[in-house]
Amino acid sequence: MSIQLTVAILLLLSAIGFWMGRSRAVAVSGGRIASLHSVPGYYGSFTAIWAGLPALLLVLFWLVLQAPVIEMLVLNGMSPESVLTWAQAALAPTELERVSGLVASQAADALGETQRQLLLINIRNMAAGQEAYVNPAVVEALRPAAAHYAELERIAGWSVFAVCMALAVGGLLLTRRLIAPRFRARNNVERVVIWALVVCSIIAILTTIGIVLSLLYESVRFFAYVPVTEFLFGLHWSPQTAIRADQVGSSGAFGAIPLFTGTLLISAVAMAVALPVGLLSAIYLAEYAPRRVRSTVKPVLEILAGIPTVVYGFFAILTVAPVVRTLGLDLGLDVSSNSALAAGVVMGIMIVPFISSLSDDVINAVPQSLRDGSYGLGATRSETIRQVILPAALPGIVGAFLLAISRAIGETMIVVMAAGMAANLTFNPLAAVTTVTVQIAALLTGDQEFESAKTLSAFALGLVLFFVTLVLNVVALRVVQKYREKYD
Amino acid sequence: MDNATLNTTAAAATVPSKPVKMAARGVKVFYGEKRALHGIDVDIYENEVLALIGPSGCGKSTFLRCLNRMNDTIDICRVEGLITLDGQDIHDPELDVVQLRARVGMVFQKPNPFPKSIYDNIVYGPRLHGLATRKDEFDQIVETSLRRAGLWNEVKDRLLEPGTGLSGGQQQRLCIARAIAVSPEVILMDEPCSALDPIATAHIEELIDELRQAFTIIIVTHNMQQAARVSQRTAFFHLGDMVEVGETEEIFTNPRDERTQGYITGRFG
Amino acid sequence: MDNATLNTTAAAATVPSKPVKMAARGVKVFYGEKRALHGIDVDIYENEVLALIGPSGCGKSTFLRCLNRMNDTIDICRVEGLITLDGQDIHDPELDVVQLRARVGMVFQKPNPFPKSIYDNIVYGPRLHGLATRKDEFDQIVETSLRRAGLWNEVKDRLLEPGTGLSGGQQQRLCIARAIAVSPEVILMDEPCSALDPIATAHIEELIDELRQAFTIIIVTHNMQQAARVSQRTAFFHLGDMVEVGETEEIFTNPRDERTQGYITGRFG
Amino acid sequence: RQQIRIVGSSTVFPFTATVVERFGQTTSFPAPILESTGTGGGMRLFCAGVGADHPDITGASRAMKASEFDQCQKNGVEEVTEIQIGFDGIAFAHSKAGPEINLTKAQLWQALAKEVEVNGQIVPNPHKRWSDVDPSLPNAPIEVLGPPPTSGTRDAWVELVMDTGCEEYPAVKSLAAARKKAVCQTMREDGAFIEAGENDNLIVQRLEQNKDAYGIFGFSYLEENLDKLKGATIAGVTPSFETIASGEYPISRPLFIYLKNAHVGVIPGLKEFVTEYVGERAAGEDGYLADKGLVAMPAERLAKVQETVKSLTPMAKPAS
Amino acid sequence: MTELAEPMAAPGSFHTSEAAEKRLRRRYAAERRFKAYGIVAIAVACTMLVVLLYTILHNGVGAFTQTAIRLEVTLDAKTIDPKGTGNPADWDRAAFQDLVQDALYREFPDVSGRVPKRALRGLISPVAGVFLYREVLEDPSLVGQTRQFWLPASDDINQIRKGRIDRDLPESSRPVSDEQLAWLDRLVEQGKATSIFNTTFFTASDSNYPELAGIRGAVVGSVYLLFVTVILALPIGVATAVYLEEFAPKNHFTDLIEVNINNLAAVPSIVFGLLGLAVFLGFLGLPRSAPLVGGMVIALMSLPTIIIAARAALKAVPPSIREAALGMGASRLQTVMHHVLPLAMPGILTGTIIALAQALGETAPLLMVGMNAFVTEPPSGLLSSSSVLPVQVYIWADATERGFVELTSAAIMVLLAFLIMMNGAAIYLRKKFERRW
Ligand SMILES: Nc1ncnc2c1ncn2[C@@H]1O[C@H](COP(=O)(O)OP(=O)(O)OP(=O)(O)O)[C@@H](O)[C@H]1O
Ligand SMILES: Nc1ncnc2c1ncn2[C@@H]1O[C@H](COP(=O)(O)OP(=O)(O)OP(=O)(O)O)[C@@H](O)[C@H]1O
Ligand SMILES: [Mg+2]
Ligand SMILES: [Mg+2]
Ligand SMILES: O=P([O-])([O-])[O-]
Repeated sequence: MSIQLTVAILLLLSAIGFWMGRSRAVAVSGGRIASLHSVPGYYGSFTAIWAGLPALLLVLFWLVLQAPVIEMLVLNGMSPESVLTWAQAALAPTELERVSGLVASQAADALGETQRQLLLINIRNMAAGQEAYVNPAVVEALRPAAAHYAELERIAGWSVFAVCMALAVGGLLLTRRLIAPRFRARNNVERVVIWALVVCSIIAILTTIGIVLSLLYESVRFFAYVPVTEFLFGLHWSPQTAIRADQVGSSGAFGAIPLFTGTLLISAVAMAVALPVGLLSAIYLAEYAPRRVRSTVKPVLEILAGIPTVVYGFFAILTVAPVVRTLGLDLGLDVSSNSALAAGVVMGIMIVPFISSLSDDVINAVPQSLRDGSYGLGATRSETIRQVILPAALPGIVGAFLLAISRAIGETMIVVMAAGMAANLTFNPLAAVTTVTVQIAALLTGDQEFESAKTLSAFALGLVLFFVTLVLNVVALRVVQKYREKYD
Repeated sequence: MDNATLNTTAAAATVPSKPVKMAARGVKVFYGEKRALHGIDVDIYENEVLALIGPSGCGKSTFLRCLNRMNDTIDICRVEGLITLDGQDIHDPELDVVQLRARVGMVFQKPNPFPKSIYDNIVYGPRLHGLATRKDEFDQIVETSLRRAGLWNEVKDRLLEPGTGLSGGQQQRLCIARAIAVSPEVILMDEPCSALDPIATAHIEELIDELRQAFTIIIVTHNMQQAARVSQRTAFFHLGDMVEVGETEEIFTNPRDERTQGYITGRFG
Repeated sequence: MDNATLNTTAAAATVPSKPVKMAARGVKVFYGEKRALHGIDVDIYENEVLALIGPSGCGKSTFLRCLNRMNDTIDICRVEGLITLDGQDIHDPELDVVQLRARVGMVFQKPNPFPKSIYDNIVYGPRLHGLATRKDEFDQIVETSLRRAGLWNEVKDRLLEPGTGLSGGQQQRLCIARAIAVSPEVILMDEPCSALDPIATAHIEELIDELRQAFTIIIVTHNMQQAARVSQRTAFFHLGDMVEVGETEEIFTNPRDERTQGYITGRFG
Repeated sequence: RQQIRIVGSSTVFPFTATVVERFGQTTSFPAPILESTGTGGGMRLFCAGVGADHPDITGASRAMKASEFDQCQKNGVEEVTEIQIGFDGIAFAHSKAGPEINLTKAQLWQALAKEVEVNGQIVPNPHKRWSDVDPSLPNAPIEVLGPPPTSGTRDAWVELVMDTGCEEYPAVKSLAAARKKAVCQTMREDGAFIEAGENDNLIVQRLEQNKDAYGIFGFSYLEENLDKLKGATIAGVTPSFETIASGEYPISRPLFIYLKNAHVGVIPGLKEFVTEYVGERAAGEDGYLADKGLVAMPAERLAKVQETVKSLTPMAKPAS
Repeated sequence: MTELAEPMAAPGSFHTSEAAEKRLRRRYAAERRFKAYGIVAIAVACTMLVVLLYTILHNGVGAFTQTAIRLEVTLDAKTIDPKGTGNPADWDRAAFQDLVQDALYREFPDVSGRVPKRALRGLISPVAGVFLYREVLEDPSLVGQTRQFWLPASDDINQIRKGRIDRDLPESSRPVSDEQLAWLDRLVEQGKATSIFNTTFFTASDSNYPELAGIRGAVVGSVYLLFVTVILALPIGVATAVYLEEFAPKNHFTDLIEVNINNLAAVPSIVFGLLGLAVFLGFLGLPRSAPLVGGMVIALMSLPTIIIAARAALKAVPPSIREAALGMGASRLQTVMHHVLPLAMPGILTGTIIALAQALGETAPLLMVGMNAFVTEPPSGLLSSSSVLPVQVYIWADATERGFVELTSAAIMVLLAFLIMMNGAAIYLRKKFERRW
């Protein structure tokens, strides 16, 4: 009995349950539907839930447990000879020696975990009828085990089927007894639905916990190599040199300050582009532009936010960086071809719609009464905007600004492609710098060492990043909330 | 606009006692396709309080907003007809709308102080129009305006606190002070008390009575008792028409039109 | 809830002519820390129209919403005291709130038809409560309800058009039709005419008068003339207290409390 | 799982990918799944264990390190076959518009190291222009785009150029081992050497726009862009298939793939795949990998590798 | 209020004065300046967009055509089907390339010798045999016949033909020799070499050979990935939004959820990659490179965006509708299901589409879970290895062959087309269902 079929039958039973519950409700109402507590459909749903849900949960649970149990049974049931035959064909001589010594007594236990894995792959392939993929030398030896495997799978399938059916029918009978005109079917069904909603909203929390835990776990290991203070306050970042045996512990190799300053620098450049462009665009769109212009320009600007960051990366490195460099050289400035400026400018362009859309919203949220008040006193539009609307919308704009910054700080692909890896401690936008995200991507996708501080440092950086955005967000949220209270 | 001046004078001739401050002739207003006012003719005399009453949606606010061209800010709104201020067409390109609004101030239904300090609320207008330049001049303006609005004693110690922190009635008086700080000639008030409690309302009503000495005031109200208390003349609007206008006493005791009658006796609205 | 039943009966004893439909005893309502009602006691008789009047913010709506537990939907709102419907405590866990609301219907200030067809607007309630199952039964309900609401003739040809496409007054009558389609026993109306024009208002007032034959109606209004026109009894609220309740005639001509007097003569509000 | 899984070096990636594609096209086995993880990342996945969840082959642009070998052993990956597939030259190239240039390793070290020897002293690198390094070189600013430390190409560059280049200076030679290593291997960070990311093609495209800039990348990229770029002559030898294969060109390194013996016979097609990889048709001098820019091994070396593959001789623990 | 006696400028005198007029002119100048700033800002943003799009277009159009060479191939049955079973499964697939080469040698009978022949082979794609095989597979009756076939030229020839490699360069510095150029010119003259529309780009998956590479696998991978994302993120996101907006009591727990969601919306995408690596691959042991895993990571990533958009849409449904339904005796859940949710749906969908459009372009977190696999076939299911469009772009950008430069831009164009389509759909939805209450 395959799981799919079981699930299908369960769903069918559930549907039948719905129908049964419904007609039962109609029956007990004696034709006066209004005398029922709930509409008949709810009695149906109630029955359907009890018929289907527990059994489906069981199936889910079963799916997780079934494979390990069956594998254990199959391996333990194998005869020593067949294990030995397999080992002779598949294992290296050194391993074989060890195995054959033990095999007489406890066949499968003699195998190490990895060898079991291999043996199981073969058995599974055979059980699935794909003998062609198995070494012909062991096919015969494994045949009984494969048969056993298939048999167990069959038994498991049938037993889960039987248990499910019992649960489902039990649910049906139980709920049938419960159905009475006074029975609050709707409330019961709604309770289940609302619990489902709660479970969904907990996923957000689980995600956060997952992120924090997976970052924390590795970070703690990292801090066993490198002290926290050194990581947070060190002025020198060069993770690569530190892996060489003779340089481990050379002070400052994991000082993340240059990364922080680099991130700050690039974000600052980005904001210097995005803030004026975004804010002014928002003001123009919200206060000046005719409706038609607004409804075309706004989506066009939003395209900027939708363009994949890889594309921006190309744009930065192949189009903007050379322009910046040529301009700089013409002005007699020494511009690195990986300048923070180029990456920042492009990132700024990407962020424009975040600022413009959010600001547009907050500007629109400024109550019309304030505009009226200002116009009524004889102010021009720009005076009203600058002196009344912007101050009133300021908290909201600050909120937008903070969200945009956290976006800039977290942006990866643009900087990976355009900003480079040089961890320079500088605030010169014409120089090359690197950012936290670049380092994470580089450390994890590049040449990794086992268990090295170098690889683990990526997680520590991720943790820092997480907390920085957390703080920015909490601040932004506070600011926006304060703003909200004022006008609601 | 000779024609306009002529007309206005002609209309004024019937009540020769007072000079005409503003006048409307055949004012029609459209919101998109929909006509909200069907041709309003009315004269407003200097230093009087004119009350506009009428059931909800009859166009009182619309008319009021025509008088300082606040309707310009509504995209779909179109105004036809002639409105004059001191005999000059307010739609005349010579007369700037910003200037017009400085001369014809406005107070709204819901108090709408700017989210700034009380002081800044008051000096906002004067600073815009360059009524003063020095700090002490501004201080002077703030004090005078708040005194005239009867708010000085209540707020003089907290001029730098936000205006939004005041109570509703105080906020409304702040808005009035803000409006008179730019020395307007006419003040328009659109249901200035409807968001206020009885005590604050009484305060404002007293204030209106005093402001009448210096300004021409047009007030929209849905409260007939209020209209009776504060105004010298009353205009009754109904479904976009001005049904009648006259001395307040007369309108309330002896209306000529039966719709006015019906409204005043509470048959509808 | 023997106690409740007892009390109600006791109160009803003073006006023995009519059976008590709903009763409130010591109803206090809090919004967070703020107390909006300070203990209201009132009986509402079957097949009467009770008008609740009083200045803005005095708690009329709050009280009305207690009667079908609409206040449950406001998180910070807490209700104390006893309210009974046909002698049964409406907070009794035995009585499902959904059932309560089916028995005590509500019409709101602003007409709020669902953005669905007129037909669907009407059948929503009956379908929800399983009042009918067959198409012809629903058709029947739709027709009866619309007829009772005086809307049938105007909309019978466009039952499938959206309810939001009707005029304000029609929308409000649609909402009334929707409310009576579930055959409630009591209908609560919170300023049902304040968003309407005079003609629509007159329509609704007539309707209320007719509905009184079959339902108990409680109506909040800020319009005293309206209260006088449609209600048999009137309750005057002031700052969270019910100052007095009695025959409408008497309240308007001979109020016992001076606050009532002040309000009715237009001294505040 | 029925497909072969391959991870590893980005340098080896295009070659493996070509074999994968051919293998998928010409045999009935399903096409293997290939993922570029970098040499180290590949080793990490490869050595994580035996079984369906772990890759069968990893590519490497350097030999497996002892620490990696130990990790493999620890996780039960006991038998691993080391298979060399060819050589990769590292080009030092620049725009065609630039001047011809002929460099020695010592000059490269002088130009690119963080600290250099000037007049017998170890000082922070003062050279701003090539002519500062050696008057015979062009008077142009030093600007070199190179791979980041996470790449195998960088490792090879440091080992083959920097480490040997510095040896020519007596003051460096006399340093203590640790210090010497640091001086020799540390690239300068003042902007003259730019870590330009893992993407070699981007370096190539950027060289086009800046005629003073030089790039360090795999020879195959140079070979593919000969219309725009030219390779600098190192120690008198220009990079080409011939000079690299013969070992004349001094900056070249062997490329490897590592095979998990335990999976042979379990994962279908594994042995066939490796056999194809080192077969004449692929890795031979005229093979399709050569078309892709792989520098083929000399015939006798190839024959040896083919032998190893046939017998699946496991490798011994590397020395370092 | 005796303050009325206070001196004050005579009404009206000031506002019509000369000084006021002058001041007014200055104020209007400032007004015009301010408005101009706004226009400039928008112009800057739009210009950047245009430049960006132009660069891509300029680089990418070339990829849609390809040079093909017409060869007369003899489909020798013995070579193709050495076992003689007639069953295509037994064909020697490697032999097709030899057939192509033989045809080429026959086209140029005067070329002989190992080195010149090698150069001649350089004209035609090294994987031309694959094309031939596919055509023959479609019509096995061709075996044994001699037919004309249009087969792709090699990448270098293709680049020369498109002018991307300058043919006037000295021979040593271009990949195509003078000899090869002459052959090519001869073929062009005879009409045996021409540009054709590059259908392969749309029908093939990744390849090492630009003439054989296409986006199909990546597109299918992206579709699978988005499918997983939608299946997971939409219901969970909507359920969460509904719970928070309509049911949740205001307490610390829901505050926590709220802060969390807002925070997650701003967490760098790469951190989600780390999470996926640790949880889905490490803990749950799901396979690398699978659209399922990528979709799960992206779902987690776009969940907050969807929740926030959905909450905004739910908030926009006026409370009067809720009150109406509650007043009719609907339970809260019924109110939500019957009225609020259907009314909020357009808004929710708009938000979701925008979140998905962003998800579609996401690269960094996918690299962490191994979505940068080289797979030559579209994935057959949610668990089979696959690439996605943005990652395909990223991979091609690093490919050695010149042909990939334009393929990269072409793939970007396809990606952008998807994005603009999705954004367009969102705007359409927003427009269509825009509602005034
Ligand atoms: N911005 C607008 N767009 C479209 N129609 C409008 C607008 N403002 C007002 N109207 C319409 O114009 C008519 C007159 O409205 P107005 O606000 O002037 O009435 P009112 O007499 O002030 O009513 P109230 O006492 O309710 O304030 C009404 O029918 C109203 O619906
Ligand atoms: N949701 C709420 N939260 C907090 N306070 C509320 C809320 N609703 C009403 N109140 C307060 O309770 C008091 C009574 O309000 P209610 O709405 O009952 O007055 P009302 O008599 O209906 O006034 P109106 O005539 O303006 O409708 C008021 O002070 C009001 O501010
Ligand atoms: Mg109005
Ligand atoms: Mg109310
Ligand atoms: O990917 P690498 O070959 O540079 O390690």
